[in-house]
Amino acid sequence: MMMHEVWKLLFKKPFTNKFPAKYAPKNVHSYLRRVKSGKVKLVPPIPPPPNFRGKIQYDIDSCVGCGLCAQVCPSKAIEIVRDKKWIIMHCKEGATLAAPLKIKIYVSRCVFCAQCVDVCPRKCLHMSDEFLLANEDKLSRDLIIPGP
Amino acid sequence: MPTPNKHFDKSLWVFHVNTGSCNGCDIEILAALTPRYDVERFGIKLVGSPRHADALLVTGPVSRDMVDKLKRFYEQVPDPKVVIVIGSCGISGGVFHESYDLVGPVDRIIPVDVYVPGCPPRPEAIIDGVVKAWLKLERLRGENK
Amino acid sequence: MSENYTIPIGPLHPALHEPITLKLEVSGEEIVGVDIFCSQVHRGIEWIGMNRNNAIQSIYLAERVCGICNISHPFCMVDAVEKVTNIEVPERAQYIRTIIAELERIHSHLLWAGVAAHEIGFDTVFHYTWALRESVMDLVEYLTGNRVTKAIFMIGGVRRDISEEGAKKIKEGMRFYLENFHKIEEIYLHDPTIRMRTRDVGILTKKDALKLCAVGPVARASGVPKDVRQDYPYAAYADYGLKAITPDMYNGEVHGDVFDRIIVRLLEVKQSVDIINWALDNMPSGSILAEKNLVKLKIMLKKAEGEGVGRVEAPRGEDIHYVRLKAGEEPFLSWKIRAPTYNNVLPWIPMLLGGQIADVPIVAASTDPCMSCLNRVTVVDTNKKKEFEITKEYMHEQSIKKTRRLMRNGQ
Amino acid sequence: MIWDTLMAHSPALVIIIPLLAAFGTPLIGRAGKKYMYTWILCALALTELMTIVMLYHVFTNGTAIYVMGANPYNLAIPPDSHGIPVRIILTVDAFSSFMAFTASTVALAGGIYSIACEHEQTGQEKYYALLLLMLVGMLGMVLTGDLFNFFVFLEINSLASAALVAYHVDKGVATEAGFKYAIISAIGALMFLFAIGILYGEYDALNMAMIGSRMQFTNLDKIAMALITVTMAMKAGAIPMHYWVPDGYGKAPGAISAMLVTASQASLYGLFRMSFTVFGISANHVTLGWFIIILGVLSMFVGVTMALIQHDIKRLMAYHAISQTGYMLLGVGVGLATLGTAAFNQYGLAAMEGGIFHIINHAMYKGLLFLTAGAIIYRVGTSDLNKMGGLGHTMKYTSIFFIIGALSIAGIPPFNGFASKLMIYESVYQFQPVLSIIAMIVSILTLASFVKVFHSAFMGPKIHNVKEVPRSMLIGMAILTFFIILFGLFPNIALHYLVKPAAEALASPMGYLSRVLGGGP
Amino acid sequence: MASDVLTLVNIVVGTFLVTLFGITFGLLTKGVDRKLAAHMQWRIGPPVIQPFRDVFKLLCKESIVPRNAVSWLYNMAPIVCLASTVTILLYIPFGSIAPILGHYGDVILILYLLTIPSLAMVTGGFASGSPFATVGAQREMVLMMSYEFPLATTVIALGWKISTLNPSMPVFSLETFAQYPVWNIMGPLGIVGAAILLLIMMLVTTGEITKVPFDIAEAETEIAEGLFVEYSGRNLALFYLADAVKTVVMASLIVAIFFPYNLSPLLKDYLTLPSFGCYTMDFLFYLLKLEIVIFFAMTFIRVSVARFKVDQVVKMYWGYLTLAAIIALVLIGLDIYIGGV
Amino acid sequence: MNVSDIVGEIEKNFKAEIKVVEREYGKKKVKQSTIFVRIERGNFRKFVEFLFTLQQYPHFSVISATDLGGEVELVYHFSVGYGDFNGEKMVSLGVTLPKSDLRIESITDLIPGALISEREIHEMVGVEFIGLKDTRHFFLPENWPEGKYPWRRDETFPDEMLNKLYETWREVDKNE
Ligand code: SF4
Ligand code: SF4
Ligand code: SF4
Ligand code: SF4
Ligand code: SF4
Ligand code: SF4
Ligand code: SF4
Ligand code: SF4
Repeated sequence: MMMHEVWKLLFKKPFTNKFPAKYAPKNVHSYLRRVKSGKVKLVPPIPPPPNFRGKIQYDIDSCVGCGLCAQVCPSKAIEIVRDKKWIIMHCKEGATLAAPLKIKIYVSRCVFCAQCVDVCPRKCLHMSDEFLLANEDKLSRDLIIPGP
Repeated sequence: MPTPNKHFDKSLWVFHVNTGSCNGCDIEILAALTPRYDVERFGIKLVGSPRHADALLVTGPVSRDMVDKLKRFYEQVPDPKVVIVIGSCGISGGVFHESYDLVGPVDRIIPVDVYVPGCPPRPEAIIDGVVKAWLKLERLRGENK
Repeated sequence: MSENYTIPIGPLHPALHEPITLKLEVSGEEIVGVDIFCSQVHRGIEWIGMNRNNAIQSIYLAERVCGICNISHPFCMVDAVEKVTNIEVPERAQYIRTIIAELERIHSHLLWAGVAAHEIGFDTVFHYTWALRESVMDLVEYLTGNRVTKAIFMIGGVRRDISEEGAKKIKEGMRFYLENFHKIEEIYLHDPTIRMRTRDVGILTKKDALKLCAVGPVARASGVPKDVRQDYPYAAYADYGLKAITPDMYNGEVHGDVFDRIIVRLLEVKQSVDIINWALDNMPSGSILAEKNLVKLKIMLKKAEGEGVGRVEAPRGEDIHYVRLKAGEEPFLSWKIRAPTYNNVLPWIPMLLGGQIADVPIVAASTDPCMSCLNRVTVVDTNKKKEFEITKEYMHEQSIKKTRRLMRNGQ
Repeated sequence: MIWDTLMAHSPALVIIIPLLAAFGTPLIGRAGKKYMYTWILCALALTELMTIVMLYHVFTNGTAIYVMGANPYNLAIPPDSHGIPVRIILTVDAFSSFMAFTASTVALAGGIYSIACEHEQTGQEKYYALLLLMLVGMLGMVLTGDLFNFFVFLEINSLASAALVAYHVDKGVATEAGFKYAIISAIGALMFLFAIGILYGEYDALNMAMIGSRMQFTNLDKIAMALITVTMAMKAGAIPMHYWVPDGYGKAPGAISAMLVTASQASLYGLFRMSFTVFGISANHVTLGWFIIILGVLSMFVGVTMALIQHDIKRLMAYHAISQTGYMLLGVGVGLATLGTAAFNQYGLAAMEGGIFHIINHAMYKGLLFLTAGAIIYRVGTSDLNKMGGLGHTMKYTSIFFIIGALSIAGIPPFNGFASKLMIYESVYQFQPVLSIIAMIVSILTLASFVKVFHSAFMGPKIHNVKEVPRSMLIGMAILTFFIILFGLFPNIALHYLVKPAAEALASPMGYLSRVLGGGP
Repeated sequence: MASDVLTLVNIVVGTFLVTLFGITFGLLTKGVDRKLAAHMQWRIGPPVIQPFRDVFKLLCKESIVPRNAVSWLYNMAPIVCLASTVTILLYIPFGSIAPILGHYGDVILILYLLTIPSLAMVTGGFASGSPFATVGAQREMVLMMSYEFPLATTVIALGWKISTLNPSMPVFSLETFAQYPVWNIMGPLGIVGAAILLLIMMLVTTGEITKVPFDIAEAETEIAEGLFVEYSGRNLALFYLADAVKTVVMASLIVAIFFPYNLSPLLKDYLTLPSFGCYTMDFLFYLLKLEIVIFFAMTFIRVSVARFKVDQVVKMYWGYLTLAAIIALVLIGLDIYIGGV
Repeated sequence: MNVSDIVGEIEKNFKAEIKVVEREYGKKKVKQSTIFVRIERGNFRKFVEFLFTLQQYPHFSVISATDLGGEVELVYHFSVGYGDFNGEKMVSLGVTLPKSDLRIESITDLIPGALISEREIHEMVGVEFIGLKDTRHFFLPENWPEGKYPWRRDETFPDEMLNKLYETWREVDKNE
């Protein structure tokens, strides 16, 4: 039974998706360089569906620092920080210099639940399609949002 | 530590250690072996003994019971070796960020080369982790011109 | 050199789930005592839940009790919390929950089948089964945004709707499985080797199943028609009117052995396909979430007081969560999770007692626990008063002898 | 000149040297152990040397006759004897000298080995004296041309052996084993004597050649033949007359076990000699041949299966000795069964060569194995395999010797066991393919059994904290190993100088007869 | 004297070339096998040169000697294993190229030589001091013993037939097999017998090179479990190479015994080739035959069945195959008898 | 047997605080019910035995424990009446134990399947089960300190063992 099936499979096209290339290139650095210059093309991964939950995106400007996202995040991936840019605030007491509250997301702690996205009143968080996040450093710039 | 030669990258034999993960990452590792992703294309194969391994794939937030075992596995892998941590909980605890029976994350116990965030990462992301490991190895050998 | 081997095999297999320690007492070949431990993967999830700031976070924690049953746990928890807070779940949400749960069952049973094939060294079947499984993974990913952790549950409903297009995709997927079902059936139920290794191995009698409170396919394979979806219907199962599957539906007899467990699981795959098709056809329209504003939901949860029990039929059996809330406090006052494997571990004792060491791997695998459950089996040899660990290798060795005996008897 | 004399007298010297040495040992022993060791070693070495000289003599000049006390020494039939050979006649053909070489080599190795192995035992003078006597017995058996002398030497050998088996008197079982051996030998001797009586009564002669030439093959002769065959087969340890073997080999000191192997082979020599030379001319070869073949196959198979279930290292090896004897019987048996037909030249002779080659090979590797077993017991103090383990960590050389011995007995190239077995396989199949197949299977079973021993004794965790055995034991083992490798890599040397002449000599009884009865030199 | 030196030089150079060929082609074969197996599992699989990479990688890795191991044996085993495997290759003809040591040995020698690599593996397993390895080693022993009977019968039966045709030939020499191809000399009954024997040899090959379903000693998820569990680095590489060469050896043996045909004699009439060309052509043809044999004896079998357990293996060999071998022997015996009349 | 019958039976036999929670599911609004019973410790065993009169083998799921400050409440989750569509009723049996006397009878002799659950509660909360022979750890490592109970909300909680995994890298973060 299996013999028959196996025989058929031998002549069938493999089910494999050839991401990122069929075989490992000789030198990955030069391969990537060639990819960049457009000489070779990477085979894309199986396309993530719409609404895929990938790396989070943050629109720092529309964030009001309400901290709701940090409250619901199940993995303590979000920290509330003071923005590095000081702004002048106009309040009842007059103008003061203040560092507004913003957030910082550690992607390597995130479990991609998108709860923060749902909760954000300003809709300034999004899940992107990006999921190739491997890194040698868990605190690399790529894995902290917003970048420094 | 003996230096890895250029064939080392293209023939990574991996050994998988579960240190108390939720299985999510583990089944994705397994899935990466199956026809759809087939990491054997890159010479990667899963081996049953740490002595044969070149890379340790570690998942999970390291429970108290597993600390010593993890260390032992690490020592059993002959040099040169690579450690890839898969999944957020192995990187930082993830959802299990605070507990009385967890001693992780993994890099507190053994040195780690590549982190693959995701909960769980897609099999492709695991492949990407391998690519990052290649890049690192090439850099170590000075082949990144 | 005597025949005692100490083979420590750590949790080293890719198909590992929760590790459990088994202590078998053997006299020569025969198992005369079994003892079980479990500490490798204890993460203290319940405690974490009781000390989180709110119930919404705990959904994601529940999801990570297990990567394979990761719909059942949040389903169960959310159900319990809804009972406490008296939130009405919209009908559409109930149907969506059902569909997702059944998709999970398909993926989980196929995963198990593949691992079981791998267990008997049939790697081609393993690859083949998992390749077929990719299709349901794609559906899950399409519906929820991730292949494994679905993160679709929310107290009071679900977070994502199934669109028209989505429904079409699911239907296509289901057609795919119906078409391929006979292949799987052919491989698993008609292969002589598989049959030889599993028939009359690891028998659990109906009485023992009841006494030890076995659940899920293990109980059903022993002829106990017990299925939470039938006995204590929840979500859309209340409308569907499900009938629990027992092996006598397939061939009119119940042995309670490993082979029966294979039958039950395979038939359930087919049943799941039916349920999904039915649910899609009968899906009511309407909202999918009782309370869309999470902030309001949080406030509601903070005010709620009381206790609730959620029960869900996970692929491996009954899953049950007990939740207790106290007004004015966001974290759970109390939370108890009981995963199915928890109850299916004790039945190993009658399955293994009087059996041979050789049967351990396949018996354990047949309850579909997490294979690392077997990670260290300590054998106490009562004759030699010497403790040594047995491992799969040794057990494979033993299983050989057993197979030989079976083959002899079989002719 | 001296050389010629030496050569001419070598047959006598071969026997006389150890005999004198044996009687001298107790005397020298009083002077001190060191002197005694030197004395013994010199004696053994000289004997070995003389056998080599004799070998050369026979190889160049053909069958040698030596009449003790006669003048000229090589006058077999003195003019005054009416054509009947009298006196003690040594008839040394290629087969005899081949056997003598085997025996003295193993004895030399055993002697050297014993120095360290037994040096804590009491009564060593007796031990060595007996050891030398045992050697004398074996040499005498293979060199003599006279039935009665054969009997006498057989007795000398048996008595010395029995005493040596029981040498470790502190172990009661050893005494019992010795006793058993003595009884078996006595019964055998009686039967043999009876057979001699029959033959003497009928042909009025004791000289083998004489009897052979006069052989009528009457019913009485048949009885004599049966008696002799059974006795010899029993002494050689063939199934189903093997009962004494496991105990005898198993309980004796290591070196003695090794020598018992050659002693058995001396009996085997007797069997072949009788079958070919004495009865061979007129008997029905095919029946006799088949009888021996069946004996061989049975020994081969039963021996190895019994060995597989043993837990005592020396008993296990003893069963292998039985099994290996089967190969010799098989080879020579096929030769005998085809003797005189065209098939003989086609493959029968080759089979015989294989069988005979196997004799010396077996003596070497089984000797070596018994010595290694002795070494293990020497260090560990037990012969129970279940109580051993991990010796490979420290006893490196012993384990190498063991591996070589084990591979050789299992017939794995490039060791000598393979060389002779190959000859048997490749000739016997033409006689009956199934026999070859069985022989091949037995050899694999042998391997399995030795792998088990290897695993139990040498592998695994260190259980005993032991050192390597003393050097003299290693030297003893090394001597045998040398021959194993030599004959394994260059079988042609052995074949050309030792085996072929021996096989041809055995296969042509007429040559033997005419040489003795021809009278003159 | 001069000719002696020449022979010696010949042998040395030949050994070197054969070793080189054995290893290269062995690894290539392994690559092809993995590739095809992967395709049969619906995957792409590793590139054909993957085994080379594996070996080079292993060579750069540390060779750990476990504390419990008997180190001298542990380190010696892989060397003996590879060396003995290569040695066997010296006795086997490649196409029309005569074997280097052909005059010094024959099939029976090869059969016995074949046990040495296994023995080396067993020894290495025992020497590693790991219970895993011990179990593996014991299984390997069992395996080795089980296929002995069918193997012995095959060789003896074929030799027997040839010897009845031409008693003066060295019947067990592979060159004789080449001169009297099995299929040409057999009557109809004999052909059936020989076909059975061929099948037996195929299955024995699968076992000899320990592939599924007979890979009990080192279950497939690896070269990993069992025997080699403690081995790493260079030692493991040597075993890996030995395995590769052994594949070539076994397949070559089948080719030499059952398919000793060459192309050049057939084509001689149609085109004239320099002798060098003939050799090359036959050699290439031989490689082709080799690959086909390996595909059926190893790749195809290993993907389409489940791994047997030790007892099933034993039953297979001692039961079914032994029976088949006896039947074949009887058939050939009848053939000889009929032919003789 | 429907819910009201069961409740009636219980009321007849025991002095108990009973609460029935019902919930509707699906378009058909199928009702599913849980009976919460609070009972004195003294009556506990009798109640379990009573369940056996409802069905030969009542299904036992798990014990949950809640630290209420001064006392610990155990809730035993049973269900009876499996096999038919919507035939099953859940009975959750609550017993309150003062922390000064954390003892209750074991039910492993009646329902062997409760073994793991009792052992778990024993190691996590520190309740002593009278008649439970096997009191070794099941989920916690063997070398777990005596008298520390992770599920308690008082001083017996092993604070010193608590690990904040996410904190381990804060320091590194600072260097950035
Ligand atoms: S003061 Fe500014 S920052 Fe604060 S809440 Fe108002 S607008 Fe936002
Ligand atoms: S996606 Fe989830 S885990 Fe990630 S930052 Fe948002 S809430 Fe936290
Ligand atoms: S002082 Fe601060 S809080 Fe107050 S009004 Fe100004 S900015 Fe707002
Ligand atoms: S919830 Fe949205 S607005 Fe509020 S802090 Fe987070 S990102 Fe900013
Ligand atoms: S956005 Fe909403 S929740 Fe946030 S501060 Fe304003 S009112 Fe409050
Ligand atoms: S990272 Fe997420 S999916 Fe992976 S093991 Fe951890 S919790 Fe599970
Ligand atoms: S039983 Fe279910 S919940 Fe438990 S580990 Fe296995 S799959 Fe996960
Ligand atoms: S025995 Fe266990 S570890 Fe080995 S392959 Fe099977 S499931 Fe995996």
